Amino acid sequence: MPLLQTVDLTKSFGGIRAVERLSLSLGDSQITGLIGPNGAGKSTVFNLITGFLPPDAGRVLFNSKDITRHSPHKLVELGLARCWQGVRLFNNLAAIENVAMAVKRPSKGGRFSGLIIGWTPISGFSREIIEKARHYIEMVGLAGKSRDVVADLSFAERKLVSIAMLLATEAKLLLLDEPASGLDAKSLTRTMFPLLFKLAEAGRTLFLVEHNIELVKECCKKVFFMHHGALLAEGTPEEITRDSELKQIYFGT
Amino acid sequence: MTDLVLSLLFNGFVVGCRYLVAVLFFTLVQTSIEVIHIAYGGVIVLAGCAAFITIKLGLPIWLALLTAMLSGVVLSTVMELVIYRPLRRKQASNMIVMLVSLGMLYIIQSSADLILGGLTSRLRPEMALSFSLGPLVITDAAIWTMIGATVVSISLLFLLYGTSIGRSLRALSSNRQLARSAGIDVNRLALVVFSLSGIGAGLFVILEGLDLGIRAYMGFDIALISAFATIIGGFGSLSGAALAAVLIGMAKDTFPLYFATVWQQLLLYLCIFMFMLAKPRGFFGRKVWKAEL
Amino acid sequence: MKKVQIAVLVVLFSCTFTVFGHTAPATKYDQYKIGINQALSGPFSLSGQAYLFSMERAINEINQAGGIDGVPMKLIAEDHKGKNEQALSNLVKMATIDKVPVSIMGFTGPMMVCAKPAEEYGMLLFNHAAGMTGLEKSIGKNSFHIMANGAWDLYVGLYYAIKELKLKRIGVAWSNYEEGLLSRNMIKTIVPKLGGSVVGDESFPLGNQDFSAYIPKAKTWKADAIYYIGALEWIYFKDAYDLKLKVQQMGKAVTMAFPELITIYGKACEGNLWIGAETYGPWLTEKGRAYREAFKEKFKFYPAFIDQNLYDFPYLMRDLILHAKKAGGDYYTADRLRAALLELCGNRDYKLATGTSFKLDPKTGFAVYPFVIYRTTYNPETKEYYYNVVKSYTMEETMAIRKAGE
Amino acid sequence: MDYVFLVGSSICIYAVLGVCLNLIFGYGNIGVVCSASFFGIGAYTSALLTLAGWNFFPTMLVAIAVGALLSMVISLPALRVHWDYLVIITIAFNILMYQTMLNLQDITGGSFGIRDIPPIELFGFLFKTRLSYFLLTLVFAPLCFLAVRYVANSMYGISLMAIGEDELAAKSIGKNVGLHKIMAMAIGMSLTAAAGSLFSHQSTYINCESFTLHDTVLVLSIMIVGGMGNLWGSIVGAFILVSLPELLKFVGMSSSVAFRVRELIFGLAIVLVLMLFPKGIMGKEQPAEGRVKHMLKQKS
Repeated sequence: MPLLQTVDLTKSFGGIRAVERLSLSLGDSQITGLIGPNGAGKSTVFNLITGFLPPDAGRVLFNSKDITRHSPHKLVELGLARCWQGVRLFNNLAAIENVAMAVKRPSKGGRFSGLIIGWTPISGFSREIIEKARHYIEMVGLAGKSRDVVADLSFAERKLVSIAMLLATEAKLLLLDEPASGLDAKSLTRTMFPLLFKLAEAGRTLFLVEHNIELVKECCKKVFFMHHGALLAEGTPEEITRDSELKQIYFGT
Repeated sequence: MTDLVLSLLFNGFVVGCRYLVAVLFFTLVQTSIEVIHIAYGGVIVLAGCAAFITIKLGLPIWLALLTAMLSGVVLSTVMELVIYRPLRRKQASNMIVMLVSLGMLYIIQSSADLILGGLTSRLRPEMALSFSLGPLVITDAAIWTMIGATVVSISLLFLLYGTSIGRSLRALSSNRQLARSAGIDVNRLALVVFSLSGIGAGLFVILEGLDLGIRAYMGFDIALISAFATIIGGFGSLSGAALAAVLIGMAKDTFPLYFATVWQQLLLYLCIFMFMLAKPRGFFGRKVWKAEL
Repeated sequence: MKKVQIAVLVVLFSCTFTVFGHTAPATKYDQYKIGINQALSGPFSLSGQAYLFSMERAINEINQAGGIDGVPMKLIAEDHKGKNEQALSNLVKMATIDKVPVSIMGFTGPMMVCAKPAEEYGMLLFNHAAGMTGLEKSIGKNSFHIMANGAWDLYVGLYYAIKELKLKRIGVAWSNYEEGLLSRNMIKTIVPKLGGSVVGDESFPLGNQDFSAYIPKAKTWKADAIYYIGALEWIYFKDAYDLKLKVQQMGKAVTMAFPELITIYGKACEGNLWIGAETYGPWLTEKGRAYREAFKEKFKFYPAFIDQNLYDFPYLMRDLILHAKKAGGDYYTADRLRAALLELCGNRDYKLATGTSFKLDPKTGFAVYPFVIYRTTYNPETKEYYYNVVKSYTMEETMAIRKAGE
Repeated sequence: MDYVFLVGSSICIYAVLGVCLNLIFGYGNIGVVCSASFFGIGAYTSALLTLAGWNFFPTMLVAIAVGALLSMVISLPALRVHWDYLVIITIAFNILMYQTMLNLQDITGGSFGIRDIPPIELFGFLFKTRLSYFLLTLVFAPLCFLAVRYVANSMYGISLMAIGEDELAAKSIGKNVGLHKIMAMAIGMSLTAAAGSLFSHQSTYINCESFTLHDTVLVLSIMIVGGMGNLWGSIVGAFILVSLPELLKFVGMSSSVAFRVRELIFGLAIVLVLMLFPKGIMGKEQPAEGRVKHMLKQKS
């Protein structure tokens, strides 16, 4: 049974239908891709799923639990986290602090617990939080940089930090918005691919919007193809890339 | 009763028109240069001083208007060159810019206090001409105010939609990055906008001076009203701001219909506050989040 | 950077505290310091420069005449912009650093803030603004009121309007600050006693010049007379004229002077009544006339009552000092000066330098002046407007009128 | 010396206001600009209760509670709009509160205010003299500062800073933005009200003229001149902006122009400081360094 499922998801800005009755379902612990030409509404789908935009119609199911119109922080608690296309970090904090910020804290005592627990340590993060953060930083291979202020890091490193933050939320399902964009081929093959595989093995489910066909071919087991807000096709990367008309739509040739 | 309603509405409308003159230029600066130009009140006050001195020298009112406009233009451009442009270059936050602007307002007001003293100075040696029209009593100041408001609105419309400057201004206010990359020179435009606002200040202060008189500390109030009108109209919408200005003026004068005038100010600001709560984007404002997603 | 900041901080602290800590050496009367603690600038100052001019002129005159037995007078001027905190800090500065035993000040709020501390610091306060209406009982034993109290204006004015002019329906236009509020309440109590009725009262914020909402409403009152309380009378009368509010207007004579304004607004307030202490009329003395002309020279208009008070004040102080000195000892202190004041002016006429005479009510610490009612009148020969004294009451009559009101 | 004590006590009080605003605006980047209203509410509450015969601590607690409650009203728009809208909205609120204080004459005495407020009495000791009052504020201010600093450095505080920096990012890693903002305002504004309840005893009299928009602007300038997001900065700012006008009283000038010139200098000072240090005198705190050192300690 699927981990994430959207039923007739619909959203329009003004007159434009950004997403049109979109229904898709994600299997557990695998890497799934969402591709399509620019303006197909991929990012909007992410925003709808993660509760940053309210859908006009349709439902979103997570673990067959209706999470439509849940607020983002609730979704993260449930185990569904996303990162942004243009990386969003807290620029005047150190890398490890950024990660520590995201580390999931034991949520006993209901919704205020986050705050109440927040009071205890005088100076920022408690030891175990730091330990966890360090673990995730090492996981994405930034152990050396952990103490630098992220404003000084390179774009690729910032991207890795943002992914480390995503991991730190301990969410089951991670939505990555263009993880490959802005990375050169070397850092792509050397860091990103293995990282994604490692995550999949670790039992995380990845759902990524991606333009980089290489990455999609390499990593994704299943691919959804969107066009004009509607789902055109789904299948293995091979099937999708073989289909000539989709190619035409995608590359506009 | 109807007489009371009519005359209150009319007086309110005139007050609104007077606000409109100042508000339009304030909003123009706000939308195009993205400066919350609190010091605009100061520009108005200084223009007032210029007009006051001209009248004191026994010169006619139209000359006073010219000197007021001129001084307004000079002060605004100087302010842009000395204060705002360096801050833009340093990429100071809006908050800093706003506070610097406020400091400028204080400086100008206290120096104007040296010229005007605590007294309220009128800009004409004789009384207003007023005639009755049914229940209404219409003064020449009121007529001038309405004419001024119309002229300002029309000429701004022409400027925005009829000229190349206007086109680039609109481009700037709709999307800065794009406009910049399209090679629009913000500094040049800023100069234009600020000098325009100076002219506006001159006109406003003459209208105010004809009707009520000029005092050194009126700058803060009008800056405040302008800021509110800008919000209520919705950031980046001139027509909205104009509408808001007139509405504020009329609302201010319609409350006394049902309440004692003690409550006038309270009710006015209660309404403004409530409106902002209910409709933070104002009449014709853009969405905030959409830009960020 | 941090170091620099800390350094800046330290320097600031040290210099401030050296400045603050340094107090004037407590010299024994090589000069008599008197203070003024008023709104000398800022939105509430009607004309701070005029205040200072009047006071400095008087002090210079005294000093040129050889001071007080050879000891010169010195003015310590501080500006509270109508703000209570400023007034308080000014008072404390005067008392502790400048060691000034006596100060003149204005505004009800600041006066209320300073009354009690003044007693702590042994400082004598004189209020010269028009306010404190109906507050006789409430200010401390060191606070006096050398200016005709606002309350008396109301008693006399209303008496004249209702009893003599038979104007029964009284409306009130009051500016929403201390004095306006208190006066409004007083009028509401006085008018019925005199057999009139308050047909309406509307207010506007202090400093507000826009009467466009008020005037149409006032028209609906059908009042015989409207009593205006607050600053900016001129704007008010102009608006009333422009918007054709035709009714007997009455106002306090406090800021009546300004002939410049009367040339502009005279038409607007032709026939208006001004109620004030009998002060602006006679200008009996040589000094008074000289001051008045010098004032006109500088400010283009004649001194108002508030200015004139400040001119009179140093002379009053001189007399008090001389009187206190007779008994010898440490005489330049609040207590001795208060005693002298009560002996000189308490219940007996005292002639101010400008020629007006008043007497002090020892119980309340408020001055009592004979009252006069002026009417703005047009003079066809000289083609100008002037204040025509239509009625003047002697001090006894004023007292009697007040009794009738209470 | 009483003069120094008086100035000192108002420096302390304004430092508290600045620090509170700094938590809300400097850290949380919530453009709430109505300190004076909450200051005034605290003052009026405790003045009225003191006249009704209450002791100091209960009155202050009530003042704090009222402040916290009213901050909810502000948090309504604060959760919805961007900070620069919020600045204007809260300015409107500020004038609204001033007008309320001015016109609810039965409660606040209107423009005439409240008289004969007795001095603070604690454990039988009357804080009557300037010195004792100054010492009281000198105890009160550091307590507030420590409280706010504790909050700012706690996990919660860092999350707040993160929210202030990038709301969307904070949301996407599961921060409950609304709750954090409400908390920030509740804490800041209730402390502001507490400061107000202390202020109401400074002299025996208060009226609404002490709680105008201009006082809010003073607090705002204190925060910005000192440096947004830097609590120490607010103290420096308070020291400069409160003591500068007092210092200028000692600058001898021909007195008829002196006062306007002083105000002019005050304006100039603000402008110059901000032109020279666009981030405020103390600049923005770099939270990374201190805490990362702390982490190193943990490693070893």
